[in-house]
Amino acid sequence: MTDLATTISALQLKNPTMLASGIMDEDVGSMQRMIDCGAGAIVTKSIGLHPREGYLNPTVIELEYGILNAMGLPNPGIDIYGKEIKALEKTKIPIIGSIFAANAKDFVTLAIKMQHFGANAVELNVSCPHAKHYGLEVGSDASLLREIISSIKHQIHIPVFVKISPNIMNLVEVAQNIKNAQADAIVAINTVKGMKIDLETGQPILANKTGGYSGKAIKPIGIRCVYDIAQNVDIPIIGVGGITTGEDAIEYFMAGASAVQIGSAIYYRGPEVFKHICKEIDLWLRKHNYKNLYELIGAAYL
Amino acid sequence: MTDLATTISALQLKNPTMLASGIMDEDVGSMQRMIDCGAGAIVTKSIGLHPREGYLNPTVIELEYGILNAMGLPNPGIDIYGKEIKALEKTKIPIIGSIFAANAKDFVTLAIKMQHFGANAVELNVSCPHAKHYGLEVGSDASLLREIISSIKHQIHIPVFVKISPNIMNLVEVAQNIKNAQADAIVAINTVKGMKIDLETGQPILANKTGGYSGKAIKPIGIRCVYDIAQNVDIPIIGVGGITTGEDAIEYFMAGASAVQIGSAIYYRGPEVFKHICKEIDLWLRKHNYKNLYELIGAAYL
Amino acid sequence: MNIPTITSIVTSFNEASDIKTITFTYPGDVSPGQFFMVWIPGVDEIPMSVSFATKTMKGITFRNVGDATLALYQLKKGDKIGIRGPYGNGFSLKGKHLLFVGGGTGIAMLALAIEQARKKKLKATVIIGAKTKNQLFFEGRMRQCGATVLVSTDDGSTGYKGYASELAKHVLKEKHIDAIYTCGPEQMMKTLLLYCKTIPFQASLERYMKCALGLCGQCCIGKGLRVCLDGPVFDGTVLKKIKDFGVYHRDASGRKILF
Amino acid sequence: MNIPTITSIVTSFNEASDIKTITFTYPGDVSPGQFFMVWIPGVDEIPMSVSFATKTMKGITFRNVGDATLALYQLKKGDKIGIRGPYGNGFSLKGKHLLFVGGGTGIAMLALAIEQARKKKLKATVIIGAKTKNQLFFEGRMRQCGATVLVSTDDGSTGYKGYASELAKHVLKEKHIDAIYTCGPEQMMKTLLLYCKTIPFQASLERYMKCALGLCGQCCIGKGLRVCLDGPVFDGTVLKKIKDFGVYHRDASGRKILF
Ligand SMILES: Cc1cc2nc3c(=O)[nH]c(=O)nc-3n(C[C@H](O)[C@H](O)[C@H](O)COP(=O)(O)OP(=O)(O)OC[C@H]3O[C@@H](n4cnc5c(N)ncnc54)[C@H](O)[C@@H]3O)c2cc1C
Ligand SMILES: Cc1cc2nc3c(=O)[nH]c(=O)nc-3n(C[C@H](O)[C@H](O)[C@H](O)COP(=O)(O)OP(=O)(O)OC[C@H]3O[C@@H](n4cnc5c(N)ncnc54)[C@H](O)[C@@H]3O)c2cc1C
Ligand SMILES: Cc1cc2nc3c(=O)[nH]c(=O)nc-3n(C[C@H](O)[C@H](O)[C@H](O)COP(=O)(O)O)c2cc1C
Ligand SMILES: Cc1cc2nc3c(=O)[nH]c(=O)nc-3n(C[C@H](O)[C@H](O)[C@H](O)COP(=O)(O)O)c2cc1C
Ligand code: FES
Ligand code: FES
Repeated sequence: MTDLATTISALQLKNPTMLASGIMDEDVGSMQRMIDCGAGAIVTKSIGLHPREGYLNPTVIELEYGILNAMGLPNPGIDIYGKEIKALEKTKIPIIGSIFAANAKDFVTLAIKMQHFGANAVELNVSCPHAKHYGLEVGSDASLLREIISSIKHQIHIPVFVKISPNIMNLVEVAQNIKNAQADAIVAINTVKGMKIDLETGQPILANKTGGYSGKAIKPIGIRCVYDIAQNVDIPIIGVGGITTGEDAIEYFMAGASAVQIGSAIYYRGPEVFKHICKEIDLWLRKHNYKNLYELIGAAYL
Repeated sequence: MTDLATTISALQLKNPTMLASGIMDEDVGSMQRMIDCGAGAIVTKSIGLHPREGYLNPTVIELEYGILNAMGLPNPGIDIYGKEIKALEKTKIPIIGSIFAANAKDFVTLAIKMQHFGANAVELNVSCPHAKHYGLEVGSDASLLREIISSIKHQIHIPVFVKISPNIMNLVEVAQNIKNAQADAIVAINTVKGMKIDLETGQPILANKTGGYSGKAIKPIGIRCVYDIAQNVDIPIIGVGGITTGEDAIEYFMAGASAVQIGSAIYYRGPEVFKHICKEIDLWLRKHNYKNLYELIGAAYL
Repeated sequence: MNIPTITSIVTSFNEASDIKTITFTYPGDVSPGQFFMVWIPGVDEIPMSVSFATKTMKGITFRNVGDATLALYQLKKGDKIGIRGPYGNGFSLKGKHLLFVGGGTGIAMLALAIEQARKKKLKATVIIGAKTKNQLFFEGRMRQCGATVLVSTDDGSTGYKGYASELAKHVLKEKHIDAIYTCGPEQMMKTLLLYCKTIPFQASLERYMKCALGLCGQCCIGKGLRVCLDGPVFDGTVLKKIKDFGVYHRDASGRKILF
Repeated sequence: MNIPTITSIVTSFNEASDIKTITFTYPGDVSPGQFFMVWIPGVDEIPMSVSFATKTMKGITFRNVGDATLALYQLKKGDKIGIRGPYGNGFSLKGKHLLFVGGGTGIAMLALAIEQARKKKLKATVIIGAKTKNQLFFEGRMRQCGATVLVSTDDGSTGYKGYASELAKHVLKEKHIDAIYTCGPEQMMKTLLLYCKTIPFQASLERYMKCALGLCGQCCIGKGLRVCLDGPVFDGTVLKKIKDFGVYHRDASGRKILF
């Protein structure tokens, strides 16, 4: 094996494959399974202050070339979810607490609790494309976003990651703004706004009508976002979007990502996808005479 | 055959399949072939004031689930291109002149010339994702866009369509802005920003590095754009993005499009794609007891 | 693509008080124990075991317990629903004399397995448990396929008075049973698992489901076992290690709800 | 996916003044007359006829005329280029005695067709035309496969003095030719088409290419015939109806350029 270790801010990862937020991370058991399947880090589902049921079904469907979902940020609330994180206390794999809120005060409360429950970093979900008041509304308001990040940075000592959306125009500006507010890394990308209409009934299939598009089809969109940020802003990047194979991950590293997150590929290849991808990365590195990942990061623009 | 006729503002189309801008519309011959293959209307490639060579190759590649291009708006300039349009004088199919520029004055000049050369409408390309100063920079500047549209509307009598990008956040606002400025229709969507990196060389394959993603993979993105606009803004919409079959077109009609444009599918199914799609629409309408297209438009939100 | 296919109701039949079977055109093979995601446009999409299957037609049998099942209950011939699936693993039938224990609507998801066992000429003893007489269903259908059918009701209005698991305990004492298959209230199934000791045991679980694709994690039990994909049928050996089993499930928000 | 596959140069060989053949590993079948899109990372991607082909190896032969061909010219063994294709239709060889007329680098794209004709035991007369003696290439290779090779140079430095098309005119008078295949300067090919009257004729055209996928429309002639997909080889009957043929092509911006 080549050395698959990577670093994002203060976090050391034994391998660069992280579980993406919102997938197989409802409880300690599922997260433990993903760890056993080789994930190098776990991002929890996005957690808010209070319990939310999310939208009615259909919440997830598979399209021709990707997955479409509108879960509506279901979660049991930070206090209940805290127990799931605490139960992971003994794991050596970094646990990153994803949180969402509509304002800085709530974000700070959530971040403090996440740190208290044992999370090794927090990931701010300011990019959910289908949850009103949360998500994109927050991520596209530059001054609000700056306020949220700075407030959190003043209150906790674990790293703060910000997950952004491909649905914004001025991506590089937003990334610079995030960097200026002292965030420790950017996670790109969240899902792309999308919709599927059933022809027989004439109805959008998702109960929420619009949803977020993920999986294989969105990889070229994620790659360009990571590349554009990496080239213009000096901040670690975690790449997400359509990563299904080791080669997909390598494309993200070359674009400038220091680690990757994997979501929809669990549907395509099962939970063992983490092991598979690590093996494929290792094979590729060896075939191409690389000794470690670091040599690869940003190869496309350096 | 059911009645496939449709109307967009003053334009009467015998069928709703239009050739999308930038594909097989370099000269009168190609456009004539698309007409012979059944296109209900032709959009010219985007034309500027002066000749432009565009970017070096690679300018177009096929990805797993779509096409990625960065042509760089190559065109011979409006005066030379005018001859190609004039040569189409005798056709009964509407010819829509696509134009791009960086400011209102140039847009007006182009629009007046297009009308003079015989175009039946103009389509403002304010959404090219990879041409600096033109394209997206224009489309995301609300007051500039308003100024451009109003100025043109004061100077020509043929309808004015505005082609927008899925890469903007506040899609509905932009659409409302376009409607308020008296544009006659919105064309949605142009390509989605994307990139492909070659793993062996570590280089983005397109000479321009980033490009526009089109074809099958982007259909869910286009559908949601059309739906969101149709539901919120009272303006005719022409749907584009990933349309490859009659069923894809029907999904766009249900989302609220009055006509569709077809680009990448010429790669997937050849120039005969117009005839194929019309036949498939007809079959579907008959199977579902529709007499004409109008009954279908907006079915998903009405 | 894994999206609902629209089909229309062919028959709708009252099985018992508040319980109906609806059938619809939906071609393809199904393993007994698998389920569909049933979309009622504008209402909800819910998991439903396949209770009836021919090459071209399928059916589901359900109790009217809430919005979605009420909507299904009211559907008439020709009305449209969307179906995706079948999902899940289904039962694996092993041995010569099999005991099936269905509590409540549980018999709906066992029915195809029982008929399959009979087609394979296996001996099938079936216990159908219900709260009361007028909630019993599938008794006739199960007899028709040649199974030995025993009935229990909580109130003794017909058959054995008491829980289906208690009746099963008696059967286990009297007959040599090679394997047990069950679906019903989870505490009943848990009790049954205690009774069956070394006899192979498979139980079908119900959990709140969203994707049914093994992706969202909503339906997980134990160490990330996805009821929608790794289940809904689990072996007794697996269930014994899962502390959730018979203790709690989770609601749509992920909160634990004790049974 | 239709993206360049990276491969490395295996051999680079000087054919004549400013003309090289490079070979590289690239498996798959090719029809004589097809072309590749050759990506020189950081420089350009250009169309190049396949001039050499085995099951696993392919080659191209080109004149150094600009940025991209210069970059190709300077490549050494082991250097990387990207290849996609093969694209286009290729020739269809019909008849017993075939005449091939290659002007300039045109012989590069005819070479495989000539070798194929000889493999099929057809009689092949080949005219290689060049401006001057030191630009001639493939004479030996063509003789080796058993073709009758005639040479013309504009300056008479070797062989027939004059255009290849004029030499062809003589051949047509003397021999019974069943079909003519040509590649070279378009006016030469146009002249040749005039000479050949009713004899079946196929010419390979060059147009500025971008996608090579039949999508962008950059390479169109006549009524939207895509040289990259519907060509590059066209029948004389088609070419006679195309007013662009031998008259103009278009540059990267789409402006007409007279030949
Ligand atoms: C694999 C599987 C197979 C099933 N097969 C059958 C069957 O054959 N017959 C039958 O009558 N019932 C079956 N159920 C249960 C059935 O899905 C619920 O009764 C139904 O979802 C209730 O929906 P509602 O809107 O009518 O009720 P609600 O008022 O929404 O809720 C009533 C109960 O149903 C549960 N429920 C609601 N939505 C879901 C959901 N998406 N996933 C799981 N549970 C849900 C709730 O947790 C609640 O406890 C099955 C469940 C699962 C998981
Ligand atoms: C189907 C086809 C097969 C060809 N086969 C051969 C061959 O076997 N051997 C050979 O020497 N040449 C061949 N050519 C011509 C070759 O592609 C050009 O000589 C080459 O592109 C020049 O590139 P450059 O950057 O070196 O020159 P530049 O300085 O860029 O231009 C020189 C000339 O090449 C043309 N050219 C540049 N780029 C392209 C392009 N993308 N597509 C088409 N023409 C272009 C220009 O129009 C110009 O006239 C073929 C062309 C086509 C269309
Ligand atoms: C079912 C589902 C649920 C998701 N939930 C969340 C979430 O709660 N928070 C979040 O930040 N992203 C969420 N996402 C987005 C993913 O984390 C990821 O950014 C996206 O799916 C792209 O990666 P992929 O193509 O690997 O799936 C969800 C995605 C899916 C498919
Ligand atoms: C090769 C290529 C060139 C294009 N050129 C233009 C253009 O000049 N102007 C424009 O408005 N759109 C241009 N587009 C975008 C298309 O018109 C269309 O909006 C997009 O491709 C989505 O449709 P599709 O999926 O059917 O291809 C181009 C697309 C492609 C693939
Ligand atoms: S319902 Fe989503 S994983 Fe089972
Ligand atoms: S090069 Fe694009 S159509 Fe031929």
